[in-house]
Amino acid sequence: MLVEIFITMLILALVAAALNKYPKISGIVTFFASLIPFLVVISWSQDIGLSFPQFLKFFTLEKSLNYNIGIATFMLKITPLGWFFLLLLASAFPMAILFSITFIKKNAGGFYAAMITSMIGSMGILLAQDILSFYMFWEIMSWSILALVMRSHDKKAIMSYLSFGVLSAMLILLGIMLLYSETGTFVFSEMGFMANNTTLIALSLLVSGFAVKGVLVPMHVWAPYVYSRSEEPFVAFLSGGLSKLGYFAMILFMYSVVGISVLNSWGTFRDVSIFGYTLAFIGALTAFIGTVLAIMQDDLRKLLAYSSIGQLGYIAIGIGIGTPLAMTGALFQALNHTFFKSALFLAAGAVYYRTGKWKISELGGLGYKMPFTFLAVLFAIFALAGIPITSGFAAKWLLYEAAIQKKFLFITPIMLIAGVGAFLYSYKILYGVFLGEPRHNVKEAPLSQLAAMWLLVLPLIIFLIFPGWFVDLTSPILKWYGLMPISHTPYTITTSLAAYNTLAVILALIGGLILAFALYFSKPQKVVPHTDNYLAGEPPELYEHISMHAASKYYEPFDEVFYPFFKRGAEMCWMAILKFVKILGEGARAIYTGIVNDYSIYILIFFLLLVGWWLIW
Amino acid sequence: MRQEDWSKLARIMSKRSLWMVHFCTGCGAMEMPPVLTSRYDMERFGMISMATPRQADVLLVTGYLAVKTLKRLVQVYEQMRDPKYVVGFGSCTINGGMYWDSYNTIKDLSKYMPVDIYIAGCMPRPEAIIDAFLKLMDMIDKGEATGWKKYHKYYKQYKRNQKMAFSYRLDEVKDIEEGDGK
Amino acid sequence: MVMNIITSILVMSGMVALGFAIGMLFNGIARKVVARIHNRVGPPVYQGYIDVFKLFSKKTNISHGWIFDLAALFSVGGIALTFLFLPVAGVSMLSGEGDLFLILYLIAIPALGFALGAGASGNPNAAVGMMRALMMMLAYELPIAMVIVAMMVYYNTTSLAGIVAMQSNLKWAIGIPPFLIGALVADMALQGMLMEKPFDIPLAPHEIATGPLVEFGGKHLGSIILYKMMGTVVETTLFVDLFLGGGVVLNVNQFGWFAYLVNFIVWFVLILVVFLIAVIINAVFPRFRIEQALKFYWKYDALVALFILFWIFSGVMV
Amino acid sequence: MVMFDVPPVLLIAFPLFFAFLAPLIYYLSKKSIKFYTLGVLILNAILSYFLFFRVMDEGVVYEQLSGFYPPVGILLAVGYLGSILAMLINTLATINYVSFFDEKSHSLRFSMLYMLVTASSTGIVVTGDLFNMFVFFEITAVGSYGLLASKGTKRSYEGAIKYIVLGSIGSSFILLGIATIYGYLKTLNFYDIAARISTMPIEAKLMAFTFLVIGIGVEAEIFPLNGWVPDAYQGASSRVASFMVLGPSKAGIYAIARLIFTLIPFSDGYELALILGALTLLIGELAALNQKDVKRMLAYSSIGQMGLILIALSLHSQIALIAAVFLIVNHALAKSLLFLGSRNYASGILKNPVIGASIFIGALSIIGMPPFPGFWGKWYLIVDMAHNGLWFMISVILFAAIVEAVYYARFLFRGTGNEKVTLLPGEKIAIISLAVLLVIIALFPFLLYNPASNAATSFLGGGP
Repeated sequence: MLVEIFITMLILALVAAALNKYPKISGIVTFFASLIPFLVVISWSQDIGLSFPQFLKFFTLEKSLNYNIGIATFMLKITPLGWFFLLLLASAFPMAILFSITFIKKNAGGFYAAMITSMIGSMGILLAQDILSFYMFWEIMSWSILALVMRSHDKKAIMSYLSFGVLSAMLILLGIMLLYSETGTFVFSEMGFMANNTTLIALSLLVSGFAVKGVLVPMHVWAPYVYSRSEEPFVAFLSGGLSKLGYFAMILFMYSVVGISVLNSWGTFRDVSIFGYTLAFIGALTAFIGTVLAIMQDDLRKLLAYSSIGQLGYIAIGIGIGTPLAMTGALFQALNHTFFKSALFLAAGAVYYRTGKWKISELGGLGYKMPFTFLAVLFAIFALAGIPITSGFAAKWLLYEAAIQKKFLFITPIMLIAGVGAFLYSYKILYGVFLGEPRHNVKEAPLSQLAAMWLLVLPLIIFLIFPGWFVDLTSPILKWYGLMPISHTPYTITTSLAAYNTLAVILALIGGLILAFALYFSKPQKVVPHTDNYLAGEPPELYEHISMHAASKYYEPFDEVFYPFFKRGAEMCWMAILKFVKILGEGARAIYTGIVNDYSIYILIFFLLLVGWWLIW
Repeated sequence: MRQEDWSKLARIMSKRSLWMVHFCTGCGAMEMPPVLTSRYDMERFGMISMATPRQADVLLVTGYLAVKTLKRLVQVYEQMRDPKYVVGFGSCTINGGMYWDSYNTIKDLSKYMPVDIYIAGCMPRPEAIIDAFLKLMDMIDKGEATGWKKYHKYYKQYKRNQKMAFSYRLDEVKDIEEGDGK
Repeated sequence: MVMNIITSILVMSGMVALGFAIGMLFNGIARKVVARIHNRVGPPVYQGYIDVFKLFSKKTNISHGWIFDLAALFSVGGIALTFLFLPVAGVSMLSGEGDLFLILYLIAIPALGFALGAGASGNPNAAVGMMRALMMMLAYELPIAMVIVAMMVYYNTTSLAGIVAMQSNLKWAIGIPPFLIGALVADMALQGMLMEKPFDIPLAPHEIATGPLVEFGGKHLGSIILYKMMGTVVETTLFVDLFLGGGVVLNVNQFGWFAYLVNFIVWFVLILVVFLIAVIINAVFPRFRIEQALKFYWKYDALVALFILFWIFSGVMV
Repeated sequence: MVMFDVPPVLLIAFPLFFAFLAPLIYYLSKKSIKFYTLGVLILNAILSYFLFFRVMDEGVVYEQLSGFYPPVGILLAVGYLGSILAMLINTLATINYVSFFDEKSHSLRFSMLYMLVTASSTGIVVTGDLFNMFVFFEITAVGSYGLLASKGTKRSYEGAIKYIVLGSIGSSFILLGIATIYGYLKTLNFYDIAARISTMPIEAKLMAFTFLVIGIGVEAEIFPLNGWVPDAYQGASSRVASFMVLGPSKAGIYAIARLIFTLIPFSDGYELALILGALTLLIGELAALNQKDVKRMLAYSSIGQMGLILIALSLHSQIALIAAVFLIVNHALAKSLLFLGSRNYASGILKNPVIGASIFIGALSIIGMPPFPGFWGKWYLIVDMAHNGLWFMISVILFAAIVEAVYYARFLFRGTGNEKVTLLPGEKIAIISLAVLLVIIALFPFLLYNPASNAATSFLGGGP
């Protein structure tokens, strides 16, 4: 059955590619194909021990499958961890496709085919039970992304993606080869580890390879280019969905394959393994750096790219700490990030679809023109900044709690300040794009795009009120790792340090709003156009030719303060390495002088060398 | 009846917190600092000067007004929220003062917007200013300071006068007069 | 059960009303104190009530559309919400339901609503003011976050009510050497939080016409001013809860209603003192530029906070 | 399975015979010459299939020519690898010939040379006799000179002449090696030599080995001996270059394999091959990194691939040899695809989805992305290295792969450009069919795996 599903999706991908001439039809076909993984993951819900109702069982699927391709056997099996991440991807994927039905015009067939292929690869990764199939599906995912990146026609994007993709592939390959030579088997479950340095090196290589996908500093260099040059639906899926695969793989290899005991045997700090602590620290650093760089951007997509770098850092923190609290927080953050970041990228796409502009300083005042897009973005940004009006806060709260529980005195303030920095760029998006002076007379986004955005925002609101449901979702994973699920009711989470009651927050907010309404509607009001603004008494008609939108160089003082520290980034280091390799390449090219005499002399020298060798030997 | 009491209470309150936007055109502004600062502390009556007309109740016009300035002044006045009061400061706002024969200054401010109270003198002493504000306060208390209502009532005429002031050429003026006649 | 809910709702609404009342009073007191320092008479202490009443009694109110109105709603509603999650004089209304992190994020709700309204007005001054306000926030959050984390680790709880409970019987945090310094750091941060000079950069009336407030008037301005006044109470109370034991001097179980009375008086005096310190600094200082403020907080204030962190770190190092 | 037991000699005799018959056809009708050639090639390809299946059924096929018994007479010995390569060369030569179809001046000489080179390269992989191999090498070389020069531009002549010089040096070295061996053993039969090589004095053995390595290395594009490669490939037309990649170079690498496995197997030989392979790989990839001209870049890249194959051979273990077979096939398919596409690199994916996808697949396969054959090659190679714990070599290979990715990224980026360079329909057909072959091997890798494992076993056993 599973094989049939893979094959069906492949066939649908070919169909979509064949319908290249008719973008809309091809998109609809792909949309139906994209629903398959979601039905699959829902059908599996009972097999991993969740009490989902029976009628949600669309397919009867085997839990594990060994598929022999003649020279190797793919071992696929559904695990709670894989199920959870598959849920994230499978729910973000259809939205991206739904959005692109109206968005993608040119050469849509190739786009949809590549999207489905990347989804197939991701499903394979999440189900893989042995190294070979893991690596194979990983690369399939990776190059189908490459195919999508190539549509951007952008040199920097393509080159940085392919180089970093292959770099990560090679790191992973080296790592798994080390593991293989250590254990002599390809199957995860048969790998028994002793804690020696080989395993440590292998794990470090693997994690740094996965860090490329889940953009962690200093492997994040490719992301801003790719995120900011490619088509929005794809970027939404890449940032929202596929970047999670890196973190899935980290959890898989750190906690399932190698195991917490081995991690701890390399030394612990406040009974968190040093390895995990390092990862957590890198995560905190990523969160901070991504945030600061996001504040400095003016291109909407670049800003979102850096912000997603910053938000993904939190997941790494949770994975690194690795307590039940931290794990739940990391998974929760992963879920939130999937939904709000996809929604934000799609909204950016919708704005572009209507206005044809990317620069924040050139947009403005769309809030009244595209109210529903604005509201979707508002909720997504609440989730991003962790305002307790969406579920975004609960995740960050769990991570803070976990860090305090372990008495991490230096990671927590960095997390907090990164969280505050998120307010800054969030407001930059809100003001620069949706508030301020209306400069574009545009319609609201098309219905399909709105539907995609709102369906992505909805879970954020649901999990705000019932974070306990989310904890129920993750409890199989924690059980699977032998961790204790954190204590909770549908709307409260209790830790050893404090409790968080979402219902109280909501009710109190409602009460406060009632009070405010009572004050507010005491008086009538009249609405004036934005041109009727106080500008030291200048009549507005004198300002027709001048923009009153202050969004260009919005945080200029901030940039002035921070630019000196971020002038020399990770990118420069990578460029220096590349330059060095290019110098080597020049040397290699210098060998081929193109003069035949030299070549003959090479042969002679070679002959003499060989003879010399024999003589010595 | 209750509405009466309510508006009376409102009048009492608003007379005790007059926020003024200080439209400083001429030399008259010289006299404001002593009024604001520790010599004759104006804040003891709850008066402070605000930065924008949106927040202000009193428009204080200190000194002469060129035509261009008037344009801005009208803009500021219309951006204020009702109830709002205008204080003409110095003889320039009454009859042009020492600019009485200038070709591009406004002679009589009350032609262009309802002035609730004038302060005579070139230039008036701080005591006079304080006195004027106190008078304005009990005018508000009695409900006599109704300039903003007048502005709504005779809006067309005020606009016409303003247009005539802004227009440079005689034929424009004629057009406006005829247009108003019809 | 139902009675409990009703009584608690009544208590909470009473506390919120009290909070607003105290906020308006503080406004008057501050103006009076500043006037005295300037050797003026100054307005009566009840000036705050008059201003708010006047603003809400304006005849016409000019709005810039529904996003602009969000400001009024979210600022008042959000600040009341935040106040409910603080333990006030030992009365923990909802502070059992959330913790310090929640409060730190709840304070952002009114600020964000306010920011939405200011941005929606489309006035460049408002945008510049919001930029400055957010950068101020980033600036002073770093030291105060460090101090708060240090306290959480020291008291091994993240709940503010827990921290207050640990300081009962006058074992105030300010008595502990690292947190004495921490209190100074946090007071500097408080200066920025309350937007008093030298950190009143966001609404600099003479540069950018009161920044975000430029388009607000009438009831909108009334709501915002209510938010600012309540904000002073919330922030000073946060400070008092963190460092001065939340003003709890008598044990409620021991003395009953009398204890409540005394605690409330002590709490009021403490927040007044904390507030007056800020006001007095405000009265005698000029204004920083924004990048100067950022550098001040991130260089000097944060360095001291880092020192405190190391101090605590050496303490809890195992 | 097998229709009739096709004698291996047919594979060589057919095209040779028809090649020399070609002038007659040309004389009869100028038009039909290309169809004639195509027909001959297809026939040959079919024969090679039969031969392949025959070998698969009944193992190694020996055939002695001209009545004399070996070691005196000439022996043809078609092993598994030989049959695979024969099939590969003939099939790809046929496909590649399609791309020449609508050549304006489609001359007689060209067809003859094409058939000659195909025949002789096939001969190299099916022969069991050293001197015979040398003869075929000569024919291949001479034909290649002609083909490389056939474009008629200054650059092509330049490249061809360089090849002539180096090639003749190489041939003379081969001849020297053969002379050395013959002088001592009085035989030229592979198996005879392999059996009695130990009786040779060690110096002579080493000298013979040296001579042969240098001589064959020139054909097989091994590092210090491959100076002709960039210029020749750059000068030649893209289609000839792709033919060179799939034909003579593969024959050369096969000859190297025969040399170090069958003929003179000894440990230092493997060591030498490993070092040479690593050098060739690194130098090739690094030189390609900064290369602007696409054909030259591909030439350097194919040098690197040769190095990779040589490394795989030098490990002389079952898995490594399977890897070598995968790499050879992958290189022959993908690199000739890329060479064919290199005329079209300027227009690309978005201009022409099908061609673009094919070129994309080719590049992926060369970089070694799964599930394409290149991946299996690298995978088995690295697995075997992990067995032997050659971590340094592994990191060298991975580093080379990253460098490869960087310049193929540039190649692909150019592929998204907008210049309009139209392909001839023949070229399109060739490219697409090559891509299809790649995809087939990707989907059913065991098609190649089982013969490859047989080949590995027989090679390790000293057989062909």
